[in-house]
Parts: sequence; C-alpha cells; structure tokens
Amino acid sequence: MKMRSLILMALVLLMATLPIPARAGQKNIVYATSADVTTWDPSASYSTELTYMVNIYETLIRVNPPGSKEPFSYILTTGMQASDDGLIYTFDLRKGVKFHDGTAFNAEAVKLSIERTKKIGKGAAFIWSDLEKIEIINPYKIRFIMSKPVPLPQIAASAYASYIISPSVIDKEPAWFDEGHECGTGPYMLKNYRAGESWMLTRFKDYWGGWEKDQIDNILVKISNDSLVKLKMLLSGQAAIVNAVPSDSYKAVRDGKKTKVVYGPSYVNYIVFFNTARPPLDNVKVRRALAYAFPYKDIIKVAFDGKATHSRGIVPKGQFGHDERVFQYTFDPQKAKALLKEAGYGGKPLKLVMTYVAGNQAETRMAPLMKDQLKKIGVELELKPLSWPAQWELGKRAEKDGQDLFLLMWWPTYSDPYETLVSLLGTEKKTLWNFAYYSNPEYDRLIRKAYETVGTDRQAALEMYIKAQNIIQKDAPAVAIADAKTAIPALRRLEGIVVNPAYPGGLFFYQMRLR
Amino acid sequence: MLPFLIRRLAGLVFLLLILTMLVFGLSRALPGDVAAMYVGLKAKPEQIQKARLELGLDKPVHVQYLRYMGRLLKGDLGISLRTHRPVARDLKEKLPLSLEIVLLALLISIALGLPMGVVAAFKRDTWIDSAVNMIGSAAVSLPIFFLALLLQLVFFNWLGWFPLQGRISTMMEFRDPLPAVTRFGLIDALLAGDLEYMADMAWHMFLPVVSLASIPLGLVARLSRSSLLEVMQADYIMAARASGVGETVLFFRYGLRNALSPVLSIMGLSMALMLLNTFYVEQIFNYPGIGYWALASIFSLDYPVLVAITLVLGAIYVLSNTIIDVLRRWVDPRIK
Amino acid sequence: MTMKDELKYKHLAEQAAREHRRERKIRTIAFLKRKSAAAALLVLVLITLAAVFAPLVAPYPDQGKGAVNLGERLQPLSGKHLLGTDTFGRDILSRLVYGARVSIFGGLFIVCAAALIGVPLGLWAGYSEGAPGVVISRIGEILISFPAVLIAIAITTVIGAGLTSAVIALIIPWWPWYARIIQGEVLRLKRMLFVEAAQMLGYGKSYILFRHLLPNIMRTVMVMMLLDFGPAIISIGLLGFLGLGTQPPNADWGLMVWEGAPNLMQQPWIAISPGAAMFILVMAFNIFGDNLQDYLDG
Amino acid sequence: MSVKQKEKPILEVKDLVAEFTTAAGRLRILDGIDFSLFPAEILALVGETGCGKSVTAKSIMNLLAEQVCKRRGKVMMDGVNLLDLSKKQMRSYLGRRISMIFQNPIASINPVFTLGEQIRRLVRIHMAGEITRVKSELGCTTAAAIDRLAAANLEKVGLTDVDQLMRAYAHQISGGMAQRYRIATAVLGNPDVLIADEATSALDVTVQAHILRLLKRLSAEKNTAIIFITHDLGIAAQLCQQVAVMYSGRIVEVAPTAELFKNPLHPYTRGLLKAVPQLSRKTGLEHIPGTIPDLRNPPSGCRFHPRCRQAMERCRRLRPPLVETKSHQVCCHLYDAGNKEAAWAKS
Repeated sequence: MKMRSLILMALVLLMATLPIPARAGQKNIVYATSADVTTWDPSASYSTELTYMVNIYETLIRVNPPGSKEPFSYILTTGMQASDDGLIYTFDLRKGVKFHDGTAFNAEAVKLSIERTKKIGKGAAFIWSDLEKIEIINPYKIRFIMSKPVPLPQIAASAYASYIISPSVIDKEPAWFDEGHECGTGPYMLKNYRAGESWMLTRFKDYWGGWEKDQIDNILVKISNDSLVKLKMLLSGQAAIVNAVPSDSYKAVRDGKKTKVVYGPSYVNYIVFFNTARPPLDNVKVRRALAYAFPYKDIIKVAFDGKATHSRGIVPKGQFGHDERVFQYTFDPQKAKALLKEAGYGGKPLKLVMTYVAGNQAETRMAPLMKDQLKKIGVELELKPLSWPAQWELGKRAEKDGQDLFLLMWWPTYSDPYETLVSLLGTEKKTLWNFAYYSNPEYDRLIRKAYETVGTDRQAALEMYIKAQNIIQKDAPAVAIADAKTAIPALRRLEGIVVNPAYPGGLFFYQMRLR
Repeated sequence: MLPFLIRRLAGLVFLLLILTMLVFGLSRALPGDVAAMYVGLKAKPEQIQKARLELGLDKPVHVQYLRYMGRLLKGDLGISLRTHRPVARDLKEKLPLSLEIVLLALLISIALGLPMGVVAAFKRDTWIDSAVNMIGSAAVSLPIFFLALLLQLVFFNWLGWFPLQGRISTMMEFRDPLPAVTRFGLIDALLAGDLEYMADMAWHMFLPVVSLASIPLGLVARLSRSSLLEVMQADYIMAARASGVGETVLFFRYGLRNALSPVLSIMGLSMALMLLNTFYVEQIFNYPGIGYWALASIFSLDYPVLVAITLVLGAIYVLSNTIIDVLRRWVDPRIK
Repeated sequence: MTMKDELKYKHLAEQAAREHRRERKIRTIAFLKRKSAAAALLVLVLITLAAVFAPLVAPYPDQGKGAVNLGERLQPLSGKHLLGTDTFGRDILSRLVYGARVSIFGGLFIVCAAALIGVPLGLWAGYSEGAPGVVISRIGEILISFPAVLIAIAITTVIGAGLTSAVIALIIPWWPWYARIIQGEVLRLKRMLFVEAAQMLGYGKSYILFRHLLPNIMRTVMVMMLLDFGPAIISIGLLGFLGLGTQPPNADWGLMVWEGAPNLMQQPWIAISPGAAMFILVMAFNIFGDNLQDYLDG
Repeated sequence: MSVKQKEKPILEVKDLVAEFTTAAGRLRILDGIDFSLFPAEILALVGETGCGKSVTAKSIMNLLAEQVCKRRGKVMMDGVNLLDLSKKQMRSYLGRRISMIFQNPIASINPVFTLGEQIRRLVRIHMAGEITRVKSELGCTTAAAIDRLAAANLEKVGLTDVDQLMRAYAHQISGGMAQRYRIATAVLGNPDVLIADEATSALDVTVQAHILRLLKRLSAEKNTAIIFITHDLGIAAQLCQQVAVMYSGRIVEVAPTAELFKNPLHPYTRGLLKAVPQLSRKTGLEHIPGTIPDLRNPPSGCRFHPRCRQAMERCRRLRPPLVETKSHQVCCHLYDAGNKEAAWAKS
C-alpha cells in the first residue's frame, strides 16, 4: 500500500501546480439534485423536470404561494376577465416578450402551444379536456372558451401542460426536445445537456423581466441520487443548493454557519390505501382501527425531522379544499384495539402486507414505525419495499392477490383538490390510482359537482369538498399520514429561495440572489 | 491462432443471441407495465394504450423480439423508458467513462500486484512476504461499498486530498465540454491539449479507481506469489541452476514468465467483477458511467437499458477473456 | 498369488495406512501451530456461535430483530450500547449479531448449493466428454456472464425482495464455476491416470479413474468451498446494500451499511461497524482457507 | 582397473550427511556417504528408489534449499570442500566443473523459452573465451558467434537439423532429443564431473542405448567423470567401470563392475543381483523381504539388518565400518576382522 500513497501524493502535488480558476465576475451556482428529466417536451412534461421547466418556459399566469395577497400573478399576461357563467376567459398578453431564439411572443404562440399539448395528449394534457376552443382576438388578446365552468385560471397556471412554446419549434417531435433543445420565454436557457448526469441553465439576456445585480448567471445541475453526497457537496460549498440531505442531517445543516434550510409549504402528502376489496380490510372497523394505530407524531419526528403536519384528509394543508372541519384520525391504540375486537379480530393476530417505494427516504423511515405500533395492537405488518414500477404494477392488479396497505407519496397536478380526490378515490373501471379499490357513487357525484362549481361559487365548492372528504374519513378507504413541508438545504449566501407548492419541486432561480 | 479467434467470435455471437433472448424474454415476462412506465407518473389509461401501440407492445412477444433484433443489428437499442432517450446514444456516452476507470484499475492492480507478489515470493518467509500476504487477503476481503465509503471518509472528509464525487470539478463544468473524440476523458483531454482538464479528471478518478482495483490487486498479488513459488520448484529451474544459471535470471526471467499465465487468467474474471462493482463505486462516487446508469435503471425497471447493459457486459466479458487467452498463448507456447 | 504373498500385501497395506494416518496427524498439528490459522479459526468459531445463539448473545434481542426504540436514537458508543444505536434507536451490536446469521448461514447455503449443483454436472461433463461437456460449459458461460444484480432484480420483481431471492440470484451464476473446475480436474486426471494405467497393466481404467478421481475431486471441492465463503458473504452484502437482500427491519450487514451510509458524517459508527464486521469475517475465512489449502497440498 | 588408483580423485565424498527437516520431523536421508571419483571414470550409483541416490547428487550440487536440507561432511574438489561454499561461490563450479542431468529431460527444459534461447544463455555464461575466439576468427558479431557455438554444441551430442531445433520448444521435441539437448547444455562448460540422475529411465530402450553411448563417448573424449545414478543394474553393467550400491542413505558396497557382479559381498547386493534383470521398484521388494526402513526412526546398527537373512546380534547394535577387501569396499559386519571366514563359508 506504500506505493498507493506515493502515487496519491504525486497526484496531490500535481493538483497544487494546476490551480482551477473560477470565472471572474460571473455568478455561478451548482444545484445537486435527484430530480432527473423524463422529457424536455413542455407539452408532455409531467414529472420532476418541472424544476427546470419553470425557468425555461412560462405560463400565462402563475399561482402565488399561500398567504399572498393575490391568488395569481400575471406572467405572460397583463390581465384576465372571466364571464359570469365561468365558460369564457379573456387574457391580455404581455408585449415585448421574446422567445430564446428571438421569435416574438403573441397570441398565435399561445394558441399553437395549447393546441399542440392537447393534440399530443401526453402528460397532463387532460387538464385541457374541457377546453372547447381558443380564439385570437388580436395579437395581444386571446379568448379561451370552455365547455364546462372549470377553474381555468388554475389550469392555465398548471405546473404541467400549460407552457407557451415558440411557434418556431411548435412542429418539432418530442425526440428533438429530448436531445436537450428548448425554446421558451423563461429567464434561463438549457445548455450542455448530458442525460442523467448534468446540464446548465444559463441566463437569457433579453428576458422581458430584465436583470439586476446578484442574480445568477449559470446554474449547473448535477444529478445525484445519494443524499450523503449532496450533504457533503453542500457542506463543502461545492453545491449552493441541493434538493435533499439525509433525514438526520437537516438539523446540522439548519444550524450550520454557512448553510441553512429553507422550509416552505408543499402539496406533497403521504397516504396509506387500505385494500377494501378483500378481508380483513373490507371491514371498515378494521380500517379505522389501523387509522387509529399509526404513530403520526413519531412518524413526523423520525421521517420528516419534525417538519411536516399531521394530515387532515387527503387534501394537503394549504391547498384549496383543506379545512379544519375535516375529521382527523389521531394515534389512539386503545380505540384501535377496541375497534379490532368489535370487528371480531380480538384474539388471533392479523397478518397484513404493506408495499412502499424502496428508494423513498421518508417511506423507508415511516414503515418500520408503523410496523412497530401495529404489532402492539396485534397486527403483524409485513413490509415490502419495491421499486415504484413494481409497487404500482402490483397495486394495479392487486385487488385479490396484492398488498393490503399501499403507501403512496402524492402531489396534485394543479391547485384544485378535484384531481386528487377523483384520481385517488374516485370510481375506476380499471385500477390506476385508486389502490383502495374504493367506489362510492355519492362521493363521485359530489366532487364532480364541486369541480364544476368552483369557477363560479368557490365557497359552495369548498363545502362540497369538505363533505366529500368527511365521507372518506368515515369509510376510511385511505388515510393520509402527513402533509410534507418542502425543505431546501442551501448556502446562506443564496437568498430569495421561494417555495411555491403549486409548482412541486419548482425552483425559481430568477428570484434568487447570490451575495 | 486465427481459427481460434474465429471460434471465439462465433461463441460470442452465440452468447449474445442467447442473452438477448433471455433478457428480452424476462423484460416482457416480468411484472411492470412497460407502456405505463414509458408514459411515466400519473399516466392516464388512454395515454398508456397509445404508448402500447407506439412501442408495438400489442404484438406477440416473438414478433417484438424479432423487431428488436432487427433494430439491434442497425445499432438501435430502443428508447429508455425513464429518460425517453435512445439507449444506444447514452451507452456511447457512459460506457467509455466506466471502461476508463475499470481499465485504469486493472492496470494499477497489475502494476502493483505483480511486483508485490514477485517480491514476496523472492523474499519468501520474510516479513515482506507475510506483509504482502496480509495486504492481499485484506484487499480481497473488503466489501467494495464499504471500501468506497471509507475512502470517501478518509480522503475527502478527513484529509481532503481527493474530491468527493463526479468526474470533473464543478468549476470545470462551467466551461464548455471537451470535443468527444475517443470519449475516453483522459485521452480526449490530452488530444485537446487541456492538461488542466486531464489532471482534474485523473484527480476525480483516483478514489473510484482505487476502490475498483482493491480486489484484483489482492488476487494478482496472491496468485503471482503462489504460482511463482510453485514454478521455482520445477525441474527446469533446478536443471538451469545445475548448469550454472544465476539466481536472478532464474527467478525474474525463467521463473516469472512461467508463473505469468495463471495470473493472466485471473484478469478476465477481474474485468467482469470490476464492471459489476462499478454499480456500487459509481453510485457512491456519483460517477456517471454505466454502473450508475444501470443502478438507476434497475430501480425504475428501465428494461431497454437493462437489456443493453446485460449485452454489453456479456460481450466485454467474452472479449476480455479472448484477449487474455491470446496473451496466455503468447507467454506460454504450450497452450493449444 | 500365493497365500504368503497375500499376507505380505496385507501387511504392507496396513503399514501404508498407518503411515498415512501418522502423516496426517503430524501435518494437522503443524497446521494448527500456525498462529494465523488458529486466530482465523477462533474468529470464525466466535462469530458462528454468536450467530447461532443470537437471542442469548445480543444485548437487546428484540431490537436485533427490528423493534424500534425511539427513546435512544443515534446514541454514540457507550456502556449501554457498546456500538451505539441507529436512527430508530436500535442497538447496533444486537443488530450485528442477528445480521451475522444472514451472512454465515446465507453464505453457507450458497456455497453448498453451488457445489451440490456444480460438482455432479462437472463430473458428468468431464467424464463423458462431447455433448454433455459442451452443453454444460456453454450454459455455465452464459450464466456467469449474466450480472447477478440483474438476476436478483428479475427474481425480486417476481417473488419479492428477500434473503431467499438474493440467495437464489447468487447460486444461479455461482455453480458453473464448480462445474468448470471439476470438469477440468476430471479431464486432467483422466489423461494422467490413463498414461499410468497403460504402464501398470491389469487395472481397469474406470476402476483407476474412480479410485483416484473422487478423493482428488473432494479435496479440490473442499478448498474451493472454503475459499468461496468470503465472496459469497460479500455478495450477499452487496445485494443487501442495494436493498435486494434481507428486508428491513431485519438485520443484514450489507443493508445496515446502506442504512447507516447517510449518517456517515454525524454518526459514522452506524455504517462502519457492520462493514468492519463483514471485513473481519471474510478475512478470517480467507486466511483459514489459504492455510487449509497449503495444508492439503502438504 | 582397481579401486586403488595411482592418480588422485577428481571428486571425493567423505561422510556426507544430509538431514531433512519436515513437518514429520528430522529425517537423516544420507547417513555418511563415502566414495571417490577419478577422472574419466564412470561410477554407477545403484539402489532402490528412496535410498537417497538423488539426494546424494543434489547435495553434492547444493541444489537443495538450506532451510529444508542440512548437509555435513566433505565434498572435496581439488582441495575445496563444496559444502563450505555459498550458493554464489558454488555457481562458479556449476556447469563448469560439475554438472548434472535429470531423469525427465522434457520437464527439465524451460517450457516457455525456445531451446535456442536457453542454450545461448549458457554459451554466454560458460564460453566467453570461445566467443571472442570465434569472433576474431570469423569476424562476426557476438550474437552470431554465440549462435555458432550453440549449434556446434548441439551437433556434438548428435542432434541434427539444429537451426530448427533452436527455434523449437520443449513440448515439441522427443524425450531422446530432449535428453541429448540437456546433455549438450550440461557439458558445454566442459565440466570434470557430470552427474546423470536416472538419465535414461524415462526413455525407451533404443533411445536409452543411444544416450548411454553418447555418455561413454563424452567421458572418453573430454575425459569427464560421470556419476550415473540408476536403479537398473543392467544399465550400470553396460556403462560403468565402477558400481556403488546404496541402501538407506549409505553406500554398502563399492567394486569394479565385473567384480561386483561376479562376487557380490554385501547381502543386500546379493539380493539386488537376484532380482536382475527385471529389477524395478515394485518387484524389488518381493525378492528382499521387508521394506525400505522408515527414516523417521531408522533401525539401529546396520540399517539393513531387519531384512538381512544373515543378520547377527552385533548388526543390531553396531554401525558396520567400511571394510576394504582386495577388490571391494563393503560395509557389513560379516567382513570385519574375525568374521571373514564365516562370510566366505557362506558365499
């Protein structure tokens, strides 16, 4: 081994002689993350690439973080009027906006983009299903005509499927985009794309918003699935911002002299589905018993480093539809035991299987805690961590032979509870997301009605949503465990990190400043 | 020699054929709706159906297989379900990165292991000998993932001599990438005359290479020692000695060359082993080669990628063994 | 042969036998005199005992089996927890002891199974040259060139992750090595013995073959199995590390390293103790195996 | 020719003892070997396998690792005791003054180098003088000179088609050729003593004959003394002037060939002769009852006594001295003073 250390020394000396210069004057940061890209096609994009999409492309309007005065802020528009029946929306488009290739932004671009998305029909294109047609009134005035009074603003501001693409590339195949090409109006442009490895977001000089000092020139994105590596990168200052560090390390980062953790609301929540299609979980009492047996507080402490809220219904905290009037299950072993006894499972221990995603830090941490507590009420929970596709596949064909409990991490596509409520527990002919295999016509009717009311009478809609959620809490086909908070570890020098739960994982680098 | 090579090549083709059948069959037999994965999270049924047609998954398996082989011959390995990029293109980018560190590791393990073994044998039953023995055993006993983590802990956290992760410093990545000529980073950097870049890459490769080299190094050191000791007992050595040939010549020329062939034959195995170990090393050092890629694809059941990787690994395994057999014939004329 | 001759041969045979026994006794003593061998053996025995009597040895058996203990999360090394506790407050030492079961018995199973499958096939392939030989070695080649991780994935997606699937996944590419070696051995011995047989007339070839073959083979296999133990244990660890082996909350050294890795900076002991344990065990096996090999080669 | 030569011996072995330290304990393989070898003499060293013939040769050549084999006694070559020499010093003797060939010729040629490569190296080591001579004579390069000499040496031992042979490898040539080649390499330094250890046992009869003739010629031409180790009395008879019979680490009888066959004195020699011609390891035991003694605890006194039909009480106690009869040297109590008559009576 002497030899090795010699070589090592030699190399170190070599390094010393070769200083690695930083680009003077430029504000460059590294973002280390596991958020990889599944497609660069803004019409089809429906996954983690959102982080970058919101910097490259823009939507007509953007949902503001909870607690803002205004629900929306205008991006590619300057104004919006809705008809009373909530079927027609008119937008005034922003003038003087350029796409990255210099093409001018105008009504045609909007029409073509939305229609392209609808035509391709990938990703979240379904959000446009109630759009009848788009009319260009003049180059800077455009009108959306809907078949039903659905909440168009939320849709137009959706994190997916509502980006405006330059007419110059509107006919390109998805493959062309996936090579790493783009043409949006956003403040940053994509450069040096190495799939699954790294790429760069670099400043778009003629961004309509203009540039001030301390804004970031280049963001180097480095894909890293290893939270330990990301922690080390952050602590050593190699990375200015990362998407996660090991659960037990947040405190250290939070209290670090150079590092901080920016917390913000998030619509991500963790939900356990009970297999209502077969015993013993076809018995509502057993389902409730389990709901009472989960150690919510411990889970939040161990799996979320204390930074999450005990769920109240499957609509996450902060999202429209979440309400204190929704019933909340709490940790109560006695009640759980009692319910089990009522259900006739007093004596012999129950054997149940729970699947979850092996790679998900939070889930791998909450699972053992659940197992431990269920044991105390006489339920033997077998843990079955799987890769996501395997878990999903099992769930889809699982009514009879698959899991009993399905632990799911979920986030809504756009900021209205309908999607969550219908996808997760609405009646499905062929299972896709409803891993409780639950079907309740009354519930289905209720949420649909709410969805169609929200555009005109928000309050009435809210009441309906609450009613619907309480139906769920009563039948307990699924119980939400925790509503996560977004936690973004970063260097203290990096300011202006804003968390917007409507854009899960989205980082608006344009708003950041590097001091 | 030529017929031998032809035979081996035929063997390779045969092997790959079987492998494709196996892996392809598996990828279709195993659970995991390929179409759904292709569409991605939150896919809607109609989208999945669309994708199924798009990918020709509605056809019977053997038809799919034939299509696949047809495309394979054209060098098309399909589309990644996860990144929706052509697998062949990613393979072209990532394989060289891994080969680079694997070959370096192989080089190191020979360059250090052989001398270690030889010296140990020459200084038989001295402290040197037992030291080499110990080091050898230790090297083959270290679980690769544990070694990698330890190296990180020591050389990054404590000593700070070597970088933590990646293949080049982030500072470097803000520059424009090198022209990809050979796609072997070091060579490309050299061709581009960018020594700084090259040094930086070497610096980043060091820890991964060391982790990979550990096991082969141990194997080589131990094997070269034992086989050399055995050879030195042989009649022809004694005969040469009896006719007055000096010890050093006996040992380092007559002995060593005879001892070489078993050492060589361990190399093929080491190659295969190291390629598998890249799965771990690249994960831990965040080094974007096929190992890293493979692992990511494994956990998302990205079948097209997995098939491709299996084929490549199989091919490399056979080829490296062939090369080694050629070398062995060269050092030992007896092998027929 | 005359009566007298027979008696004499009998006498000679006995003498030879006595010689042999004596030889072996002396060599065994010499073998155990080696410090390294003795030390290795000691380590192996201790770890094996710990594994077998885990419930008695482990300070907190239930935690070894996975019961969480949130009161004492991430404790450093202390009198109460000799090797500290992990993120669920579980006593690392207890988990090591239970993890040893996986490593030792898993390894044992793999090696034995590989030998049980590989040796007969190898014998067959070597004895009846031609078709069987070719087929077996071809199959072997394919399986060997097939990454175990992928096999593991395949099995896991079907029967779910777990020690069983990991072990199966490892046996599949493992047995061909035995088949290969044995086949070669048989061929070599055949050549050798037929030459001899040609010299000493009278003996039937197959008789010679088998009288000499089996003992030789058995020795080779024995050494091979012993030397394979280390790699087998490491391989299990590798799969465990990827989450393709033992499933939480059960203990497995590879899995423990994976669980501990994220805390490597604040609580290094969580990942280092299982890694070190694995290293020590494998090292012990290798040293013992080497010595035994020298010993058998005389 | 008689044992008492006028000229002084070229090699003189006195009370050579070799002890092996093995896992099984210390073994006294050689228990005091005495013999002398005269220029151009061919001495046969005969005995059953395991009696220590080869060990004798190898201890003379110092080919055995020190840590394994401890040697005592004298191996005198013109006034120097070879046992006192270090391996380094010994090398100046090996191949030049004393050389050796082995039982299995093919195994004793390095398989991975061409014959040419190996003999050239020996030429370079041993024939520096000739090389310069040849160079000056033919005005050719060193390499060419070496080739020439190598070829010449091979032709001397009756090998034909030399160029091709030099390009060949050990596994490509026959046993006979291999042994000729080995002889060529062994004698190219013109050693005074050549030890041939079972040099012909592995070869078939016709080839054997050739090799024997070759050795005879050599010793005649270059007046090399040869120690010819064999278990085959027949060959010994054909080739050698002098025969030494070994038993369990001792030389029990030395005599001129004819004399020995006519009138063997030692009971063991007699036993051996009875076994001729089909004497060989397996059948040898049948004619002399019992087996080779266990060297871990050799029989007291005369090591042969357990198998000796004429064993007397003193044989168990005393180690017999080397007795000089008029033509023999014999190591047996039958022949020391007082017992001669008895012996003659018996024979």
